[in-house]
Amino acid sequence: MEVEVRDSAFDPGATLNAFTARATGAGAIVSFTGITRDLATGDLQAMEIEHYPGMTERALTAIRDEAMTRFNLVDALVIHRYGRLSPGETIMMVATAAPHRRDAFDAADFLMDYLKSRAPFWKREITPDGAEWVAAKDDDEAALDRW
Amino acid sequence: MEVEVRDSAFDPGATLNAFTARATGAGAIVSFTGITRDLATGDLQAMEIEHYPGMTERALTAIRDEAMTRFNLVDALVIHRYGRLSPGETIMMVATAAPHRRDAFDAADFLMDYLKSRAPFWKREITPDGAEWVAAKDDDEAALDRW
Amino acid sequence: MQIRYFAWLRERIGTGAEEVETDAKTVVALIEELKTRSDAHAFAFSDTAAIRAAVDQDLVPFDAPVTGAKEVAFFPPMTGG
Amino acid sequence: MQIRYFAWLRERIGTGAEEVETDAKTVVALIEELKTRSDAHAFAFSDTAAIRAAVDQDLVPFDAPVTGAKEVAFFPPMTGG
Repeated sequence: MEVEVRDSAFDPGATLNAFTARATGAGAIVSFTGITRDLATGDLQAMEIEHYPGMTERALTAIRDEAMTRFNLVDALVIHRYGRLSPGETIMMVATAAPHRRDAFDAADFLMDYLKSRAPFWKREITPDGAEWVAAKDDDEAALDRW
Repeated sequence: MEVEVRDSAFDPGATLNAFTARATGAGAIVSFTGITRDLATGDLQAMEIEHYPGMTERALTAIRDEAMTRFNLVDALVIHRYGRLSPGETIMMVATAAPHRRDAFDAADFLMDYLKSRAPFWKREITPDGAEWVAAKDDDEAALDRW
Repeated sequence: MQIRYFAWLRERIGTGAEEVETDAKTVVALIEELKTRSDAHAFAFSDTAAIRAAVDQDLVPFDAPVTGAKEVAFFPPMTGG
Repeated sequence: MQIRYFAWLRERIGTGAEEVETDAKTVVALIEELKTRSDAHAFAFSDTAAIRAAVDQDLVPFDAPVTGAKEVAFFPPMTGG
């Protein structure tokens, strides 16, 4: 499965091993996992992730296909959760498999940059003071200019 | 364990999960795994990796420490095998944990570039025609100029 | 035409989806029309720099056509990853 | 002083380690001395551009001092990763 949008937890290590096992001809595998961090104030109770069913799958598939076209890859994978997550839980994962390491690194980096600003997910932080939508970073939009 | 030189196989997925579990405060985890690729001719029987016991651990520790200094990391890990490997086996792995994704990506990239040209490992390809030492690539040496 | 709202746009408008009849030809014309529906709409759309739009589930610029679209969605900049 | 060889240097010289008495002050002077030990040594060290050196397990340039070193190693460019 190249793109997966899910509300339940998944096992990044098992995912990495399964991805690697089927990446015949790859010499380099890169994975990125995003973890729900606690806030600087230390009082994050949960992270809620809203998404746009239908468009999310479309957008992730388009981003993944673009990576397959731009880089010399054997395979690429994107998994992203939605719903309520606790601090320390894995939010999402990308993995890339390539003959050579430069393509594997660049493709994972590319996938992350596009996913941050082009996939319809919205994060909300829940603390004892209430719920607050996470603001998009100008940096994230600017990161797309690299590609 | 931040640096490990070993002759037996290891489980990249389990390693990634254990590394992530102890990377408190990290929001971004990047892993790189290197896989023994078959040759273009399709007749690789084994890859033999020689190393310089003592210096290898020293060099990997120095490279890992340098990454911890240069980038804003929570943790970094390097595992490298030596001895005889079959095609498809995992040769090595680096993992980085950082508050933010740019540091995690750059540090993993940095670790790989230095490891390629500064850690005392030498690969030899075994085919039905005999054994041949893998030549270092000029690209690998040039890659260090980026940092 | 089905209009969908996400994140704080959904909260400000008070619904995630509504059906509208419109002759608007572009996203920006549609926004101007939607702003007249209620004070909540006007407030939600007051800062268009903070809003993104998708027509039939494709992200588009504000001058994109909406004629014939089944679904137009509005939401803040995305914060995935 | 313990001299160590790896990969094709080890194969060409026919041993992974040998003990030598030397007054050489630098890596490059030590190489010149080692080349006189046998035809195999001379052959192994014939292309110094393809050789790297470590003094007491630290990678060093050829003009580095070897005085007082316990172990000097020679090997081809590394191919880890």
